[in-house]
Order: sequence, then structure tokens, then C-alpha cells
Amino acid sequence: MKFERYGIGIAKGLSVTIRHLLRRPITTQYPEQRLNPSRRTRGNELIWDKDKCTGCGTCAKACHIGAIHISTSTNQVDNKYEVQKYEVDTGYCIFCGLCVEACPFEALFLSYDYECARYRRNDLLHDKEKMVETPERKVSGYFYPKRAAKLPKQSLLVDNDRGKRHER
Amino acid sequence: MTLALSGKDIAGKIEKKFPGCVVESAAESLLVKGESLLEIAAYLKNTPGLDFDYLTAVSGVDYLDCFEVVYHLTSLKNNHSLVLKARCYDRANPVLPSVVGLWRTADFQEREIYDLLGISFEGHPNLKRIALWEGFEGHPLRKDFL
Amino acid sequence: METTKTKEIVINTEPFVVNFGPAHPSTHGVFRMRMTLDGEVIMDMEPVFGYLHRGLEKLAEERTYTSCIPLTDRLDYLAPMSNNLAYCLAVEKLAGIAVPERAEYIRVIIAELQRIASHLCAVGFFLNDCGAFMTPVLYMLRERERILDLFDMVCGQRLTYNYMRVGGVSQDIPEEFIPALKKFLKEMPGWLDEYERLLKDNEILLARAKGVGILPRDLAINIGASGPVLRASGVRWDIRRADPYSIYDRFEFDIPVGTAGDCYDRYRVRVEEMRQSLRILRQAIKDLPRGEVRSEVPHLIRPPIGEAYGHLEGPRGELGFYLVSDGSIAPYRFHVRAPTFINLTALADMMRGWKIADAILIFGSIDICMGEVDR
Amino acid sequence: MAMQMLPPNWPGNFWAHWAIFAVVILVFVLLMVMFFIWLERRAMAVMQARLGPNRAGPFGLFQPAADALKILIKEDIIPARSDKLVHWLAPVVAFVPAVLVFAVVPFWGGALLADLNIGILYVVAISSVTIVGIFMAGWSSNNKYSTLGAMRQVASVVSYEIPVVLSLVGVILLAGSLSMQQIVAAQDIPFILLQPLGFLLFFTGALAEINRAPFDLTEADSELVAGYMTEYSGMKFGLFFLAEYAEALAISAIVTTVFLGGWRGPLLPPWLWFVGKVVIVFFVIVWIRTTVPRLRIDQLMALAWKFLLPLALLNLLITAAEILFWPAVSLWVLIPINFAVMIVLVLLWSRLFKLGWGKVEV
Repeated sequence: MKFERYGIGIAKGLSVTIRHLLRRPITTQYPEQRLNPSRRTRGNELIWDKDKCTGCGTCAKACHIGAIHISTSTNQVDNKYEVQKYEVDTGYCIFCGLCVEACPFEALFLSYDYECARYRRNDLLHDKEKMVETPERKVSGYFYPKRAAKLPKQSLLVDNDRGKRHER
Repeated sequence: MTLALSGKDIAGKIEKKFPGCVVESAAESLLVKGESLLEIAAYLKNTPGLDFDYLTAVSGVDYLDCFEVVYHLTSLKNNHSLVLKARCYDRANPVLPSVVGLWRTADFQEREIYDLLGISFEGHPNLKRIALWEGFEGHPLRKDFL
Repeated sequence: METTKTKEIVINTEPFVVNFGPAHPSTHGVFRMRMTLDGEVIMDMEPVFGYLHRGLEKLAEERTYTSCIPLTDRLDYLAPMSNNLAYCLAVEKLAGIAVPERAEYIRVIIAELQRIASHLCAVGFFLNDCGAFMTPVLYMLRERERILDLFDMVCGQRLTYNYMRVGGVSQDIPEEFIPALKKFLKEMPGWLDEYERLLKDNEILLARAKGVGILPRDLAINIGASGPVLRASGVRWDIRRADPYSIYDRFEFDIPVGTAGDCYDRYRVRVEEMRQSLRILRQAIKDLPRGEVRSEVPHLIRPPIGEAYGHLEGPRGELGFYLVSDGSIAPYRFHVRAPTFINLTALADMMRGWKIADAILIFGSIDICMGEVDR
Repeated sequence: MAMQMLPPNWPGNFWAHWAIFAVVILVFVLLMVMFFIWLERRAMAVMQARLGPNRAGPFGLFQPAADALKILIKEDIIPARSDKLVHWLAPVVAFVPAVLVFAVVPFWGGALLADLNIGILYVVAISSVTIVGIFMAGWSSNNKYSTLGAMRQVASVVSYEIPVVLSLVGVILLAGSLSMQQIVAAQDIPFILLQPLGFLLFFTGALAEINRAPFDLTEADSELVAGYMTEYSGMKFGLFFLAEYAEALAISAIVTTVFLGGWRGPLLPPWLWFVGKVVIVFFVIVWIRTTVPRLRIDQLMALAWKFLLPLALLNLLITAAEILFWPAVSLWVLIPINFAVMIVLVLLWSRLFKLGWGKVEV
């Protein structure tokens, strides 16, 4: 070690840290304060539209994890397929969104909700009834820009004044 | 742009120096005999005008009838590249010469190929499993590994 | 050692082996260094890894070309966008798919943002390894957060983006992206200056990092080092310039190189690269055209039989994908040229003779991501 | 050993005085340590753009208490092949001296346990006993990290004692007494102004002795996990933790007493002056820890022997000469002279100072 700079470097560093005492921290206190997630959030659930789905199974083929199970039967009266079972194991799902992209009938969405911790593994298995869209389970705008426009604006750190450098 | 040298041109040069060593040459790659790999690699590295001083990647492929090891060579000096290949047909005990002496890049990569494909590299200073533990049975990247 | 000099007290010492890792605060993942120490001096070091080996290359062989993209996210988890892009470049080369102009620009913007985010992490953790207790890393993670916000806006995730697609990107950028990015570009140089003030001239850092862990030029080339590690050793080699992929030939930027190849140079090169990335970003958003972001690509891509090696200059070095196609919907062979895996080759050479504290520093300066090393 | 016993009219002779003061000091030390832990975490957090503890109590003030409770009910793990007795004894040996130092620290005009006429000597002697405990911990844990950490600590303390003591001698020359009370009484001008170089050297050396950043090699978390404490858990770890902060408190108190005029100050009550100064000194320690990286072991040694020691000797020489040749001169005249001396010496030595061996050929 040479003190060719006579400790000026250390002094400069000390000035940077002490200046931070005057700035507000950027931390958000999570359960009380919440930030808006991105409009395209790939939340931890899948939401399925019963009416639009034709049971083609493209989503199950697109899923490389094999988290989507779908079985269909033929409805003799209307002469079309009917989805018997539609199950997603969100414990296996990696939320890559490839199934949403693959769906040709706009019947599958990712959710806007990101708090999906469960106490039991069984609760992670979502079936037909659990996967419908409700006011509490909002649909994310991932791959559906029209839906994204309706969601609240994402809170960004660049827009936030906290933790700002005071302009020199 | 890095100029991808044609395997055919290089094959001509190598044929002059080491007759009978080139098995196959295409526009994008050059397949040489396994036994003469080391000499050809040394030639490619040390010949002025070629100067392949940088070994980008070593990959092993299992084609079921043979194993192919692909060397992506680059010359930082002249900014050109070449794909060099070598094959070994013995499925039970595939052996190729190691190029660690020329490019030490190959050290870990050859170990990885040994680990996952089971190709032994002769002359490698420390050939042992790298990703899997000692005593693991089989070589997972082989196509017949289930 | 039988060389006893006259009139010198010979204390009989014995080297001992210390296992650094697999679970150690500063091994950046599950990495193990088996060090043979003589007191504090490292006599020899053997890297041991594979604790995070998931067999990604085997997994990819039974997935379609599109569904391999999420797998690449999980290689280098600090720079998944670059991994996505490298893989897509390789598939596009293999199948001969063209990319729309706007998508190319978006790709460049995202890749450069990713480079900044990754370098922030690298530099921050390097300084943390020096013992600057958490301060630089927390400052830098704060700025990384701003970038992650942008990525979140674009693709809906903060870590595993899965954004690039073969033939473009998955979705167009939202309209609020560019204003936010402009704001970020305006602020970022000031933040960088602040980091420089914090530790760049710090005497202790200079004493710790200058001249430590030197990787000489010839060895760096022979070892196949790439990225900032290679450039810090004085080799002006950047694939963005040497073999311009995507549209990098349209931008003006410098390639920062080091002189000595020591830890301090590697740190400096990364900081300078961040500035150059900001420069590229400014040019890219100025010229960003309108139009499609994804060319027409079949759902299941079936490239012709053949092979391709696609590479790019990732934040950690040359990231390459060697793909072999047998004409089916899945790659026949999927090999990753992981930059950090190859940079590790030189680790033992750099460490020998230095002390334990230096070992941590040297290890931090080559910026390892174990997800990529083990695959 | 002659003691100047304080308030003589206590009931029950001196025993009551000792008993009461001992309890008061223990409570003071524990409370201050808790406050310091909170202060360090909180101040550091704000300087790192975070919040720090803010849940337990107002501003998170009860966080250290909560941590202490948690640590008390943790399982006590003893490594299988450790030396159990030494392993058990080490935290005690480390903690006791740190508290003992406070026996001679004056909180007020007469408020101290014992005004030893060799107060400073006592402080220097007692405070270095802590490393025995640390070395016991390192050795008995049967862990390589612990041993390395303990070895580093012993090496650094042995080296840094010398410049620390030498820089204190300058103060003693000025005050004309070894007693802490007398030193405070002598500070009409705080000695930091009269002994700027001495203060710099003492502060640097003291940081190394209590292994605070940038000299925290003993428990360098990025290298040695937690150094000598790696194998400790539960309340034994808690005691080491307490000892570490008690030492920091002791050093802050000594700096306050010796260089900053102790409890002396206008308007406010003396004990408040004392506590205030101690907190400020500790804040500076935290501030430094937040900013600077860590030194390497050989650089640590070089700094002690090549930088601090010669400067401390020169400082002693200059102070002694000043006192010998200008006994009658006003102390105010010495302030600019001493500051000039400090600047010249530090700049000069910075030029001369060079580090030796970095890499060793193996």
C-alpha cells in the first residue's frame, strides 16, 4: 500500500456514505406498502377462459414442464369437444408464459396476482373451477396489450424521488 | 466480421503437410483423422497466416455410430475462424488425443466431455469427472443413456 | 524441503488443506476451492464444482426449439437476456430466419441494459469481497433494480425473462418503456460517478487489488478467457466489434482494455464498459424504428439438418451455443460455451502464491455465475 | 498500589461504593452496547440506502433486546472434537476484560469506580487480555477458519499495542499523570488539538485492536466466514458479540477521555457530555466501517510496523522536546505547531512508506 494520495480516496468515499444519511432510503415496507407490479406480470397462477377454450391442447404441448393436464371428450349433441379436465400444477409451472403465447383462441392468461404461497402442495394444483377469472384474480396483460392498458401503471424506481441523488 | 475460413482451403494446406489426414472437408468444417489431430492442431496454431491462437469451444456430439468432437478455432490476430472436427468410432472405449498442451482452454472442456460423453483424451493431465461425482455410472449425454 | 540455510531458524511448518465452500459466503454460489495453504499463502488450489449441475444440455435435447429458451434463462441467472439472445442467434443461424429491424434494435437495447445490470452486480460483489461491507453492493443493486423494473415492464418477470424469441422478441416494448429508459439514461452517469467517488481511488482498494491476480496476456489467450477478463489483460477483443452480430456494426463505442491484467483492471474495465453500454443505448433509442417485432416463424421450428455456432459478447464473456439439428423439432445436440466455466481454467494460476484474502478477491474479479459453470 | 479513594463518606466504607458502582457500570455497559448495536445497524443501513431494524419498538430500538432473547434460547452447539473446557471458557475470558476497563473510566467529576493513579496503564494491560479469550476460541473450536482468524487477531493486537501505547505516552507527558481523572482535569484544551498525530495513530491502532473495519481480518466474513466465532452459537456467541461491542465502547470511552476532554463541556451535565462524545466516536467508527474495504494481513502488519510505529516514536520525541524546552509556553501556541508537524510527517511518511511482499513464489 502506498499513500501516494494521502488518504484523499478514503475521504472521498467517506463523503459519499455520509451524504446518504440525508437521502431517503428506497426500501418499500412490503406488506404495508405495495408497489404496482408490471402490467405484464407473469403472476403465479394461470387463468383460463372456459367459454373460449376448445380443448385443442396446444397449451399442454407448448408446456415443456408438463404442468398442464387436459383431457377432452366429444359432446355428441353440439358436435364439439368439451374440456373434461383442465389442471395446472403451479408447483411445477415455471411461469415462462409459452402456453399463453401458444393459445390460438385467447383462452389462457397469466394472473396479475403474485402472492400465491400455499401451505400444502395439493393447494398448488389448480383445476377448472379455481382457474376462472374473478375480480380478485385479475388477468395480467402478458401477451394481451389491450388488457394491459386497463391495469394500473407500474410503479418504477426511476420515477421515484426516494433515494435520489441531490443534483450537484 | 470474423471470417469463417473454408474447410476446403485449409484441407488443401493440411493435405500438403500431412497427406491422408483429412477425412472430409466442407465449406464450414474440416474433419480430420483422430490420430493426427494433435499434429494438425499444432500446425493450425503455429503456422503464420493461420495463427489459431484461441480455442473458442470444444463440443462433443454423439452420433450413435460415432462420437464427434468439434473444435471451434479462432485467430485473434487475423480475426478468422475454423471448425475442426475429429471422430472416434469405438463406442466402448473412445479415445482422442488431448489438445490441452496447445490450448489450455481445453482443460475443463475435455474433462466435461469425458464426464458426459465418455471420450477419453490421451495426454490430458487431470482427466476426471467434473460435473458429476466419481463413481457415477454411465455418461449422461450419450444418446443411449436413459 | 532440505535447503536449510546457515544461521536461519527453520520452523517446521506443514501445509494444510482448507475447503472453501461449497457453502461459503463469498463463493458466489455453490463452488468449492480446495486450497492447500502454507499459513496464509496459497500453495495450490483445485476448483471443484458440479453441485448445481442440472443436465441442461440433456434436458434441451427433448424440448422444442422454442421451449429451450426458458432453459437458457437458468444458465447465467444474472444475465438471462444475453443467454436468450445468444440462443436465438444460434437458432436463427441454424434455420436461416431473418429478424425484423425493430426487433434488432429492441434486442440491442435489452442486451446492453442487461450488460449494465450484470456488471453492476459483478462490480458490487467484487468490492464486497474486498471487504467494503455491503455498501457498494447495495448501491449497485439499487441501480440494478431500476433496470429490473424496465425488464419487468417489458416481459413481466424480474429474473427469468424468457423474452427473446427465434425471429424477434416475444412482444413489443410498451409505450412507457422509452420515457422510463430515457430517465434512466439521464440518471445513470451520475450514479456511476458516485460509485467512482466511493471506492475508485480508495488507497486500501488500490493496495488490495492492484497487481494482484495478474493474468498475463498470452496466458489469457491460451486459457480461452473472454469478456472483461480477457480485455483487462490487454487484448482488444470484443465480439460486438470483431464479429458484429445483430446490428452492432451500426453503433459507435469503444472497447476499454486494461494494461496489467490484475483485479483492479478487471474492475475498471467493467465500469468503463457500463459507460460504453450507456453510449450504445443512447444511439439505439435515437434510431429505434417502428414496425414488426417478430418475423413469421412456425410454432414448431424444424431447422434443416446441420449445425451452427452462434455467439455473442455476454457480460461475462463469449457466450456461445453450438446446436446440431437432425431436422426434427428438438435440437439433437445443445452445447453451451459458458464463458465463466472457461474463465475458471485460469483461476489456480492466478491464485498461486497469493494469500487467502487475495484468493477471494481474484475469484470475485473473474465474476462467476455458478448456474452457468455447472449447467 | 496507592489508590485515591473517592467520596470518603459513603456508608459501609468503600465496599458499598464499589458494589453500587460495579452494578451501575455493568448496566451502563450493557445498555450502551445494546444502543451501539442498534446505532451501528441503523446508521449503516441509512448510509447504505436501506432502512435497518425498524419493527421492534420505536425506530427498532428494541431490536437488540429481541436479538438477545433469541440468542439466549438458541441451541448451544459444541463441535464434536473441540476442547470443551476451553471452548466454554473462551467467551468469558473475552468478555470480562472488556467490562473491567470501565473501572477507571471517569463518567463525571468524581464518578468512577477506582481512580487508579496508573489508570492508562491499567487500561492498556487489561484490554489486551481479550485476545487470550479469542485465541482460546480459535484454538479450541478445531476449525481451520477459527484458527486462522484467531492467529490473525493475535498478530494484529501484538503489533498494534506498540504504536497505541506510544501515542498515549505523548498525552501522558502533556497531562503529567497516568490517572484518567487527572488527564481529564488537564484538558483545558482537548488533547486532540495538542496531539493531533497522536490521536490519528491511536485511533487507527485502536480500530485494529478491536478488529473493526478496515482491520476486521479476524472475522473477515468474505474470507473466514466468521473467524474465531465460526463454531459458536447461542449465548456463547452472544458473549463474543457483546465483548466486541463492549470493546468498541471501551475504545470510544478512552478516546473521549484521553483526547476529547472526557466529561468536560459547557452547559450540559457532564455525564451527557461524556455519553455524547462516546456516541460520536462510535459513529465515526461505524462510518469508517461502512466505507472502506479490508486490508490484507501483511499490509496490516506493514502498516503497524512501518507506518504507525515510526510516526508514534517521532511524535513522542517531538512532544517530549516541546515540553522539555518550552515548559512555560502557552499551550495554544503548540496547536498550530503540532498540526504542522502532523501534516508534514504524515505526508513525508506517505512518500517513504512502501509495502513489501505481495506474491510469494511457491
